[in-house]
Amino acid sequence: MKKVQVSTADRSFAFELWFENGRYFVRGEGGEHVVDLIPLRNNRYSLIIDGRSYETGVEVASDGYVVFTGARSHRFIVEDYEIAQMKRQAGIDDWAREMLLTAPMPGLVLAVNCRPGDRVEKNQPLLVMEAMKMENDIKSPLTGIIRTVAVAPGQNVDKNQTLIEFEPWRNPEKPVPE
Amino acid sequence: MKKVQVSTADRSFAFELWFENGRYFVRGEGGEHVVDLIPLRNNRYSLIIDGRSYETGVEVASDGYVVFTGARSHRFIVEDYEIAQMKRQAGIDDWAREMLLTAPMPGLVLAVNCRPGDRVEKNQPLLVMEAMKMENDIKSPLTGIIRTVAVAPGQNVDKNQTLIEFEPWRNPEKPVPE
Amino acid sequence: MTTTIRKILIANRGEIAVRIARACRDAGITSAAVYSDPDRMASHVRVADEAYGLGGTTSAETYLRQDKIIETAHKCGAEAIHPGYGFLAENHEFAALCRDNGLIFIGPPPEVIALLGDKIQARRMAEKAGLPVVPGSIQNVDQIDTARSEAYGIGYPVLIKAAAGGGGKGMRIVNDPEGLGAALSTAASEAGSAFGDRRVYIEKYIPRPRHIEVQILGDAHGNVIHLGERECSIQRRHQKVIEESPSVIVDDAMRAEMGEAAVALAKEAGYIGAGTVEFLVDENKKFYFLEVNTRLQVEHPVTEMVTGLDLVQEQFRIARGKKLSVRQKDIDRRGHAIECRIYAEDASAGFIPCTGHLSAYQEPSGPGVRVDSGFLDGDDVPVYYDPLIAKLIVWGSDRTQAIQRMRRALNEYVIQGIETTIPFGRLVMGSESFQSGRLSTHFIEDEFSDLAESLSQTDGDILMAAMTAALVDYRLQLRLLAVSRRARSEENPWKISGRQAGLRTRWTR
Amino acid sequence: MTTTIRKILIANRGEIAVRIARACRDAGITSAAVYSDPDRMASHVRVADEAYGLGGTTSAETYLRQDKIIETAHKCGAEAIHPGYGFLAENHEFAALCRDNGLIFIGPPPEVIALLGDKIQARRMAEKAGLPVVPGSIQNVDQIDTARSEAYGIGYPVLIKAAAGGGGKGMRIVNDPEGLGAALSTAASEAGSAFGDRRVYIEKYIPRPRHIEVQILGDAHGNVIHLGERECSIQRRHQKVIEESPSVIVDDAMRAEMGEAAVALAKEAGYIGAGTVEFLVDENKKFYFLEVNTRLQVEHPVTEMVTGLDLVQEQFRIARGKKLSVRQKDIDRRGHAIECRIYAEDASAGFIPCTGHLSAYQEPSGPGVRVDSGFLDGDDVPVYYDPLIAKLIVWGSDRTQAIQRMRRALNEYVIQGIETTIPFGRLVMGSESFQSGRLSTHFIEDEFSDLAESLSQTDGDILMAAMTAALVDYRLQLRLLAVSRRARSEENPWKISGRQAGLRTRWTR
Repeated sequence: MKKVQVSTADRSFAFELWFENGRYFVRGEGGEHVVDLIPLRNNRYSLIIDGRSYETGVEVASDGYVVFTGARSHRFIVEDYEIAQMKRQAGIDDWAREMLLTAPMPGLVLAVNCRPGDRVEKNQPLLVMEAMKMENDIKSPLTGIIRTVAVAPGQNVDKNQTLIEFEPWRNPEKPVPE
Repeated sequence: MKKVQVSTADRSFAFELWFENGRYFVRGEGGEHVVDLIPLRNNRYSLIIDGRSYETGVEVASDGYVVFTGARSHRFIVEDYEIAQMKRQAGIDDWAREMLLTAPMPGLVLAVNCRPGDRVEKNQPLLVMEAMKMENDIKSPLTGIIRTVAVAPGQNVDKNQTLIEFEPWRNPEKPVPE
Repeated sequence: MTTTIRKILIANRGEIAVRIARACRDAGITSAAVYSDPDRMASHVRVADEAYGLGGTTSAETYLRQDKIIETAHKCGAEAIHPGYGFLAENHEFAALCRDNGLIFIGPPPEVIALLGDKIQARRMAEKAGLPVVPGSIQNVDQIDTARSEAYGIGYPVLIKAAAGGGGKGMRIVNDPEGLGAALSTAASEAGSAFGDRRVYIEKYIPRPRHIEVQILGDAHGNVIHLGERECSIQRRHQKVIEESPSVIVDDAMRAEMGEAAVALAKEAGYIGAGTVEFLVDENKKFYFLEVNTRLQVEHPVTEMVTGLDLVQEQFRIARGKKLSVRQKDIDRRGHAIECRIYAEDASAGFIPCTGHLSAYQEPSGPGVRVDSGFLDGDDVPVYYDPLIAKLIVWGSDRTQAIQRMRRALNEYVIQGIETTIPFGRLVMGSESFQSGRLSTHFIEDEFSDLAESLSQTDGDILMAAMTAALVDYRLQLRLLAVSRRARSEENPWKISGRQAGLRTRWTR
Repeated sequence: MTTTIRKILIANRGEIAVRIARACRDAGITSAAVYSDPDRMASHVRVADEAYGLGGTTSAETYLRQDKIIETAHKCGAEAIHPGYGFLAENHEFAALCRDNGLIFIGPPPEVIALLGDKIQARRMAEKAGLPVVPGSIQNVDQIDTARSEAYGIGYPVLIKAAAGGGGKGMRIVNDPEGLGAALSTAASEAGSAFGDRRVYIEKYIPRPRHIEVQILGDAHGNVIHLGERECSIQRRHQKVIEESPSVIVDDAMRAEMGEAAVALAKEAGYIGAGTVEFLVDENKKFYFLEVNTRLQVEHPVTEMVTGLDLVQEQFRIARGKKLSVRQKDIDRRGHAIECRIYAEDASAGFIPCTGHLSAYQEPSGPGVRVDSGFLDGDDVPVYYDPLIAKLIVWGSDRTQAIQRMRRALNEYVIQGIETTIPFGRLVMGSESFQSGRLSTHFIEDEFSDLAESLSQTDGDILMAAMTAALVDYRLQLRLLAVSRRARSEENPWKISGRQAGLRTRWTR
């Protein structure tokens, strides 16, 4: 039996897991589930959860897991529950530390529409990049405050290059301070 | 530059190969060819041979290569040409040594229709096996003489288990002795 | 009075289970798969909404276990069971068991299955409905005297067939009176051991028949329609391997005639569900009733491609007690469809089954191409069940375009790791006899006296394959060389390779 | 007088190059692909019979290089060039260059491309052919006085459009006279920099139009037919993303009227080849000529699925100087087809392109499903070109069945490694507004005020995804534990894992 915390930037789930007679058991949101988990090719898994059949892709990233469901991809950090709680009490937040906006593709920065110290809303356009012969608005992934803008108009950037760093802030109960 | 001999049980090809400016060159039957060879996923390769585009699968077996073209699979031994010639002069024949008939699938041997010493024709039915709910005639892969029959009716066999060994014999110029 | 079906248990595996799960999804019905232990990773388990293990390995332990299947249906709350084809599809006891357990069996009523599943009874009913039948007895002829007088009346050559038969078992061709006695007793004994039923009967032997069948649909309101024919003459081991619709020899008049005959029989039998009336057609285009398959056929997609109807969805409608979605006059046939069954079989070795691992698998697509598959990249083809990997179906505006598209699709289809019937399909599509439509159930023997030889002749690419092996080996050597140079090793990689070659062990065919 | 074409050079890449190579194969014509350096492993190179590198990376260095393409065609002995769509497809200079070099350009004559490519000239010709056009000027209105009087005559709101326009560039909505001057100069300057042509004109602005287009075919013998309409209202960035045929608002009378209008224009222009006449349709079902696309459209498969015709093969016929294979009265439309374009774009981030590696890729299949794809499992989606991965096209006997099958196919489609428009397609197919056919070119903004939010709402499976991450992590831990036990290591794998978590670096969105 092991208890873990699985978290995205704005949600977290706690699960208790154990393995018995070739089946996994999970207790968490939505009750207790019996899971038959079988690895397939290309990091894909077949899961039968209480008789329902699912197929997902799970890629291990350096910093967690990327889960591809049919609909979307989700990035998760999986931690030992106790450690996660200790971290929380100590004010350490992996997600807050990691609040970066990175380039989704290589391209040319055409315009930067924000400055350090700006308070920005989720989905607010922060930069304009040209890539694949189109101009693309790069939007804020969160509501927060900009700490640094790492690029300037006219600059070529690589995929995953940091564009913007946000001030560490995360507390689902409290809004971002005005 | 390297010269190799590529052989199946009943044919062999000689090729000279070299690599220059990112392209492979092959000289052999049908003249000289320029080849662009690119590995894909799952042991597949994209080849552009003198402008013609091919795709094949090439799996490395313990004892050679299995090439999957669109139409068929072929098993080859690839050897240094000089070594192959020396072997030939010394009377060593990898193919002849390896003349086995193995079970194409797990199943039950229903009948054996040949005995050691029999001279058999290619495609002559040698055994009957039951597998996948069908009776299957297992035919001789070559014209030759049977050395041993390794199974008996009623016996369960695994996939690739040896069923029959043939007398070593291989000389394309001469028929099997009567 | 119609019923709602919210969940269907699919009592099958492989491509047909996937096909039914897709139809469920299209109809907004939840699908529940069942699976044996070796099938845990199979496609039908992954594509269905729900999946329940039956525990066990062989068909007898799993897909044929009526008790386990009924129990699973109850457990998961399914209102209906779709049996697919094979396994329990034509088992009237199972159909009755479903009914007794309050479950809808998606197929005809048990009595109809029982009636039409008996070849002698079916033949009697066909005669009653006015269908032409192959001249012969419709009675059990296990007495040699009866048989002799029957055969004399029919005229030699005659065919002895098992009443409960199928797949060529219990079947014997008899050319003259001398051979009759021996043939009769071996056929009866073969029928006895294969079907637990020794009854046999005698028919006129038709030398080079075509196998042409008519798809029918009947609802619970007494409506029966036909959807035209499929020609399924290309067979190996008395089992179909390539099918098409329309048949090159069937014109509108003949289609109407055969269709009406099929409908008449279905009405006589009180048929409800999707079914197929099979005919033999002789060289003068005269057709004779052969048998009725009281289920969905493997080759149903060719009819779907030509008519635009979804036969599995029609089965759902019928099972719900609704009327058919179309009337006979609405049937609008368009173009030409061909199906090649892709079996894990080596055609060059007498269509021997080949199991193994699909180390690469890539389906064709594009205009006019449909693949009904039971496997995915990286799957294993298990030894325990039918070796059908997939069905490749193409549609073209005419037969020529359909053949061209089939050739293209067979060419694009990548199955690496095991032998399949793809090269056989290519050979047939490329043959003048197929292209000109000269077909009979003896097509394979007649056209390819040495099939292995014919297959290897089409195989002009052995030189290219050899060259590829040489190149891949050379590339490996160059890479080893580069690595060893980087490692500043003293060892010469050519030598390493030579040594590896020396360690070569056994070569399996 | 007809020509034989033995080999066609395909001057394109991606799904359309694959589509054309498949048509070549169906027609018994050798296909020759061309490729840029990053495309060496691309699907179109692998599926074509021949392939020739153009050397270079960007479109400008490769697929737009007229000289290299002509040279390659000569070198490989192709008699014809198929330009696909995009790149050189509507470049009249390239069409002329082909002709001058003795090569057949598979498309209309250069003069027709040039004429219809100019929006002002095309509009004039449409008026001449009696087509309804959006009220407005057909002249260049770069003078503010002319513009003012034009706009006054039309009535506000008006739309300023670039004569050489496309993709929304050089386009401005003007609601009142005050805004006209500024809009005029920015539109002209945008048009100048985008197309090298500052000419703009003014039209009545139609608030919530549908985009409905008519497929036409014309041969060199003066025959012109139409194949009915496609509705392409669902657009992002003024570019189509979901298309269907028929349109829910087009009945037989309207289809005939629009079709005849399209044919009249094509005849007026001396059109030869496959083409599309685009219309805007207002809320009263009144249609207005928009423009002509002198090439195969991305969305041509929906017409193929409904009519059974192969448009690329018709192009081949036309290019050979043959008559069309069908007459207007032969066109037999059946059922309903829908296409979802699968782009490497993140719809929840404003349809931003996402390049990367397809770590798993599995296309749907089964009844009614066609995939025209330019990618295979393990491919990379390069940054240099259009982010279209594939087109998923379904057919159903009616619109409801087509929608159900599209939902099923989108559900089966596995693309792992990058974001795609699959979730967007699901959202649209599941929406009441799409299902009831309430469409306009403003569909996305109107229906999904916060698209990211709508997408995440459909995403009820985050709990399941989180559970999967927990399970996969737990499974990994158990395996590490088993390994460490086997190795009799003193180290506790939970600790190892904890340390790994501590080493976590940056998290990218």
